[in-house]
Amino acid sequence: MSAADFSLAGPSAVPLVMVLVSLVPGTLIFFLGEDQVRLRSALNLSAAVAKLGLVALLVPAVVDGARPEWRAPLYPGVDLVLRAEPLSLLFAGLSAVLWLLTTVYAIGYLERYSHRSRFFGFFSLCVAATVGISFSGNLVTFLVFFELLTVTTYPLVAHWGTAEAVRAARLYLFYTLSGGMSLLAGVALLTSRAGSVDFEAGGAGAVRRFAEESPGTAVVAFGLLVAGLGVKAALFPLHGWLPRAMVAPAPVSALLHAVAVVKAGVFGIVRVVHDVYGVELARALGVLAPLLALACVTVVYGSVLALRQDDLKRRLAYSTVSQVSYVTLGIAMFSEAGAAGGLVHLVHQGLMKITLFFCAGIFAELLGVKTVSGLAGVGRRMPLTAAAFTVGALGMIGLPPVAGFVSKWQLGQGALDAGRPELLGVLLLSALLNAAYFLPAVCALWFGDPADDAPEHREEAPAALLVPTLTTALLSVAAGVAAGLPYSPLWMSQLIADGVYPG
Amino acid sequence: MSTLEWYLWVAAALLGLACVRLLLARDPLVRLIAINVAGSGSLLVLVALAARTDPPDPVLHALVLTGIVITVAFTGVGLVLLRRAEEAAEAPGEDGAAGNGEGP
Amino acid sequence: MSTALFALALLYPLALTGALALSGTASPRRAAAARRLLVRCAPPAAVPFVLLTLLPSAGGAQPPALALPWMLFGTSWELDGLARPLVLAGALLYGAALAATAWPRPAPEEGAGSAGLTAFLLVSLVGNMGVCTAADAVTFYLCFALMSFAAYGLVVHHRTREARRAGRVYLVLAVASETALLAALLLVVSAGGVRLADAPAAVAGSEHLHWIVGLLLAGFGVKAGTLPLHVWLPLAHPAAPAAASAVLSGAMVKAGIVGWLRFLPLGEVALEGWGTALVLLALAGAFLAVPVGDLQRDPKVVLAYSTISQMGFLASVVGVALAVPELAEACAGAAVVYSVHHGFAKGALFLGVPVWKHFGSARTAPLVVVGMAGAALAVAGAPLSSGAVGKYAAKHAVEGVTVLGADLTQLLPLVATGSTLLLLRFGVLLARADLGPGHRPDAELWAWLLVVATGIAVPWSLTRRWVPSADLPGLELVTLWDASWPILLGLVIGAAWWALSAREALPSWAAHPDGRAVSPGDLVVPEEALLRRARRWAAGTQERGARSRAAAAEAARRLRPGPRELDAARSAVRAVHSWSGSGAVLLALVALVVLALAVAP
Amino acid sequence: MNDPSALLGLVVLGPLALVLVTGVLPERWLPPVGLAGAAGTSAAALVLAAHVGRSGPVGHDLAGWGPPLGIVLRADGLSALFLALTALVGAGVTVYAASDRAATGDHPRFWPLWFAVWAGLDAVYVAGDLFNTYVALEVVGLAAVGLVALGGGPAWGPALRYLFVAVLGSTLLLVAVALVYAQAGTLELLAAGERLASSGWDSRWAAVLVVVALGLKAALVPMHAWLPPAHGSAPTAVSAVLSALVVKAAFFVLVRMWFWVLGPEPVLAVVLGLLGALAVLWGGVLALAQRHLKQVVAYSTVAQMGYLFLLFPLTSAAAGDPEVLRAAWGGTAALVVGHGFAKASLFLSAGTLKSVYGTDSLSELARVVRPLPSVVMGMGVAAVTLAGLPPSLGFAGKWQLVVASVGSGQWGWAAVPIGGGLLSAAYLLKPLTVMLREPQDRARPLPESRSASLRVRYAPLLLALVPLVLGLAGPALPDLATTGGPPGGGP
Repeated sequence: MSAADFSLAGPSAVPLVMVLVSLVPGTLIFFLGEDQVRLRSALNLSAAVAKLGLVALLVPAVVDGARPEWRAPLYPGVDLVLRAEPLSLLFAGLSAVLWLLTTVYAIGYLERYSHRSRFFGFFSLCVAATVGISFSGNLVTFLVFFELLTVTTYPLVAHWGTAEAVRAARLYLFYTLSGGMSLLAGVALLTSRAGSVDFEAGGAGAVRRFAEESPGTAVVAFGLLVAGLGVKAALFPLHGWLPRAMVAPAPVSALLHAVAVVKAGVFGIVRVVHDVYGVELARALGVLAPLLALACVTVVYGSVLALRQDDLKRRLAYSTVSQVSYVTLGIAMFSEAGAAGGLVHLVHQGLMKITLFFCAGIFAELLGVKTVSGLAGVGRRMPLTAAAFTVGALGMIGLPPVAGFVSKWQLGQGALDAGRPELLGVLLLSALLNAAYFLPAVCALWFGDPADDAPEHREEAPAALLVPTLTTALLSVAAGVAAGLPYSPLWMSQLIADGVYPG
Repeated sequence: MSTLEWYLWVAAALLGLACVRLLLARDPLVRLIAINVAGSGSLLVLVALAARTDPPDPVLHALVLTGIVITVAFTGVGLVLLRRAEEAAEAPGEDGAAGNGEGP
Repeated sequence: MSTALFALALLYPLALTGALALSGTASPRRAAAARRLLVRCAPPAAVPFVLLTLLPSAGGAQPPALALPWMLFGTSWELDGLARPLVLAGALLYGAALAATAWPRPAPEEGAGSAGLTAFLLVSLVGNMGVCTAADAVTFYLCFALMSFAAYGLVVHHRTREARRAGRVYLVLAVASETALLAALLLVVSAGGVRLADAPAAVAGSEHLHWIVGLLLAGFGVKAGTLPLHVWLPLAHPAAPAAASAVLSGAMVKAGIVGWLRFLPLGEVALEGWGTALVLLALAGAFLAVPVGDLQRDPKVVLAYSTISQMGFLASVVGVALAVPELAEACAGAAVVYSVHHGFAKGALFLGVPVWKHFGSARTAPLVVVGMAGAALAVAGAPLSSGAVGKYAAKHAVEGVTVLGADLTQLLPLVATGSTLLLLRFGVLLARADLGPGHRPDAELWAWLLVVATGIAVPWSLTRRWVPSADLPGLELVTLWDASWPILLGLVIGAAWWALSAREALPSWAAHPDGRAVSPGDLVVPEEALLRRARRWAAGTQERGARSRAAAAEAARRLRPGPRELDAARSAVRAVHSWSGSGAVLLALVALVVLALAVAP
Repeated sequence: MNDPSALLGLVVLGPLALVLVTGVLPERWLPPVGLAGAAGTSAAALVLAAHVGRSGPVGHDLAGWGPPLGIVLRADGLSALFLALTALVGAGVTVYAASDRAATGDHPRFWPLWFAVWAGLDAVYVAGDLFNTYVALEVVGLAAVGLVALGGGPAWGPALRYLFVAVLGSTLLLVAVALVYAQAGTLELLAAGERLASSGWDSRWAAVLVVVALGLKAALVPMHAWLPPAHGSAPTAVSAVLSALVVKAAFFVLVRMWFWVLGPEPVLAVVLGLLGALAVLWGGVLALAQRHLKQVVAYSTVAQMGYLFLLFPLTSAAAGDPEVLRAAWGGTAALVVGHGFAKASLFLSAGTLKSVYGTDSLSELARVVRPLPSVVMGMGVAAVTLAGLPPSLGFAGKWQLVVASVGSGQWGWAAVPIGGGLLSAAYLLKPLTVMLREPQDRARPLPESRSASLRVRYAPLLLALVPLVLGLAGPALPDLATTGGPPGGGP
């Protein structure tokens, strides 16, 4: 491990270190005793901070064009490639920030419960897989880490061990494994015909040649890839597992929805459309239109179903199903502004949705409030948590100055640039539906009169739960207000989108 | 058809019939006997093959001897196991889930 | 210097609101003290805005502006000719409203509640002023959203059942208007109108012109209370505290007009169809509001309908500007002047309601009566009052325009008659209302007096100096008569009405109107009934869906193999796995393979 | 010891010597001696394998006697792979057996029988000629029957059935060897292969005999019924060895005969492929239906063996394309090694649970309040390899098989590893959820009847981790498997 290995250009071990930073503590934590809380927390937090520092170190270098890459032979004819690109830093940055905050939250949340070493071990492995996904340089590496994510999230969903949790976890595993099957078939088909597919900004050359020879097989491969990724990205027919997985503890729901799983699926779709096929080829093959239609259906379907759920976490789950498809919508729109909007929403939705889940966790854990109707008058008893929930909710609706507005405005412009005003209609319909299921909750929170037996005194959540919640709420507002600053999520997304759409 | 081919066909028929009987027999003792018949059938094939050259091929004869040794060894072990299996089947209380080899 | 003042003006109220919110985290005792202090220094928040407008901008000096390129997509504000008068009027009104709620010595019965009210007032102040001075589409939308949602806080302040219902109606319409506006602004921006200055030209040139104009009319129509979208006004005003409804009617409603003046392609392209439709709707709103308003029992609802009627008048002027591009310049000036006048007059009336209740009986009674009468006369457009300025400018701007054959300049004065009738009803209701215990004169009174005084002086002076396109009414006899005959007509009708009802000649619902004939918010009642039926139907389909799913699950359960089938399967497997069973299968397989090999080449 | 050819002899004669030693020693000395012997043998095997990996196949005529009568020992890439697998898994199981008497059926004769099996296995892998292969296979068969019988009363029936299968297999193999000798005139593997290829002899019937004989011993589907009762009722260490190693010896001999001696037979290859696919399906479905943990693991063996038989159709369809051949051989090698380790680990875990809680019935195990965390983790990690999830060898094998089948244009075979992965995940998930789930009725918790020592609790986890790490070993495995590849059929 000479110093040259840590250079920021060409072959270097930095991306590998990024993955190991959460892999090593993860494996160590498994062997810690249940009561070694301080050691485990120290290990976890130091790893999270280290990862955050590394991402911060990498961002300026990568933006200036450096592409540190680590390559090792994996299977015959295929390499394990980890490469740092702006897109990977966008996703890795999001998961690094939210991993730190979710760890703090989880430490506070699971204080009175058992199996914590198992939880934090798998939690770190999960983030290692997520970072592996974001840094993967070719399709096979992406597939390896994508399946690793499935394996490591199963025990988290089944963490409580109740019959319902185990059943939900089994359904989750069934969905994601069959998704993995379809993805494996697609990747194998592409790799065997077009060679080891490395990600290139405008789409891999080998894939373009392969698509010219046999467009039919290329479309089949695209279908297999998107079907496999669609399960985790909760696209319309494949989203069944997400609401059922709400049985997991709040930090896991936060992880599933905002940090890792759903984002990995959508990130995969971005990779396939942008860096494997390239946008022009995807359009030429005519695969963008069905993807766009599917995204529109999911956007509206998710919102409509969210309207009918009274359980708070299930409503948030269906809202995620809808919101995540904004990203797919942006990507499939075939316009630079739309792509930037989709990418920035990947980050903004993460920040806002994790705030909402943290609040839902606090409401459920301290007040025992699990339904939206139960939120009446909670604002007076927990003003700070309620404020965070309000910021998240207003952001989801897309009201300035919270981050949600920025991505919705960008997507709107993208839709008009692409000459598809009807997409703007879909976006606004979804925004109306979002308002329909979030505003009553916010109004009940602040202006509703509490149930008569509910105590009146203020009882804020303990710091370990409250601080992460407020931080993510502030981040959501900051990402919106300071959207113009360099290195802001919007700035990075526009940089990436500019790379994808030549000229 | 020369005598060599005649013996080859007889041996093959013997081996085939013994195998069918072995596979379809329900009683373990019948199977044990069928094994020996099949063994001798296979050895007859070897002897017939050896007899093609004059003097007969010593290597094949060595194979025949080994074949005999192995069949005898297996038959011995088989008989001991047969006895123990029947004792186990009679003795109640054993959770003979696997029973006398008929288990699923 | 002007940018610093602009930043201070925007930041000070937000800082105060933030402090008010954070003060909640301290211990209850310290929090209450901190809140009282913060509320005390809320009213001066309006001062920076007033100073901003009074900055000497003579000699083409760059108008005061503020640009934050790093915020959102680059936010920028600029105090241009159109914004200046409105900001001045709005700031004064907000200042008075804040003073009325914050400074009175014996805190009114809400007590701690006033902190929440002050916070929402401050936020809506920033939002409102931001809307007037926004220089690009994103900032406009940001401030418009800020103002709309802060207003919700004002409407549901008392948390009574009516307040919550008014809040719900307001919210639904506000969200709808936000969505329509977002679509319109996106279309405008994609047509190239990022900066508001070149928005009208961009809209005129865009191929989605009709979509944009339709969305703008609907989006801002909700705020400006034009006919079908006005239902929230009569519900919101009685529910909100007096100071809040003063601000709502006085300043926030004007945001709709500002939006139209900024974005609609006035003077760029002649839109006959849209213009005429807007004028018709506006006039219908102006005239229909009068009978409905007269049948109400709550003075604030009457005032609300008067606002709807006055905003109808304003909307018709904008409609004319839309239809006839040549008159656009004059109409815009007239609209601004009229907005300023209406802001002061209606604000004074709304603030006057509690003032009359607290000071109507004591020594200050005559002062209050004179003030209220003056404000009422201004609303009706009496000569020498600010109303005259507004109406004259409007009438002069729409010279010679006929709609469906009727000459507009004849119709507009009739609106004055309607207002007179409404204000008579308001006066009667106030007179009959029982007065509370006399208060010693305090900030509430002085704030009200400030609004009445500025209401008289400011419109005259700022029209001459800041709005060149609108000209002032002279003192000749003919203009005086033009201003006063509608009022006299209104008085005559009022007197006749009073006489008839005294002799029981009128049907009871007309004689003693008690608000039941047409309940406030007229159209909303049938709409809510429709909504309830839709919700019941949806619940029905959901429940039917649940029943059918349960039936399907039941059928599936019967299909699944029961214990009998399982045992059969298990014994079958055991048979195949027995020695002879598997032997037979093996033999069959070998036979097949041998056959295949024999056949194969 | 530096002379590799001496290692060839040591690898076979070492364990044979140990058979005698452990047969004689009093019971107290058996575990330590066993451990030392296992360490020595596996070290020799690993050194040999490394040597072959570095510098290609090694040959040696035992005691200087030439081919017609002497015993020729030869180790190429494939045998090195199987030797290494046997060494590592054997050592792991021996450590486990030495620390837990129950695992050896509580019978001192476990050790001699176990070393006899080990010697037989090594002999099969390094045998250079057909006759030695046959004899070595019989030694393994007989010792294995003995080992199964150690399981006491319930194991005698299955042991008897296993004996019949072994004998039938050996008889048919003997006839096949005789036919080959009659045609080729020599028993030496490579020479016989060349002569048969050159003489253009129609080897179809000999191939059928070999397939049936070795299919019986390798429990290929219609001939699999003997395996679950035998492996299920045998003691823990025995069932681990049988499933992980003994079954693979038969597969090894089939591969030797198929590629080195008889030459590929296209029609029969397709039949083998179909039987493999049927095995994956049938084994999986039955594993799902089982109510006892050891039976689930036993049927999982039947299912996982199915994957290996895809090698034949893929190589015969490859028509010499080196890319596809390399992927097929690499995939099969990865699956063989991955399955070896994972299956041994799973059986040891099941054994530990049975010895600690006294039962392996899933409904009873559900009443366990706090299952041993390391054992559950071991089962989880083993399940990852068996289900073919990254980064395990299972996934590497699955990936290469899919690439081979897509590359050779026969998409159908790709469905077997892909679908099989899901099915194995399903039947491995059942016992895992029983362990992960909080017990419903806390009133009747299942007590821990015996405490398990540290080695017993962590051995399964260590064995399961090896294929996980090897998964990232890159092209090391495929290269080893294909050094000194078969004449026509190799890359």
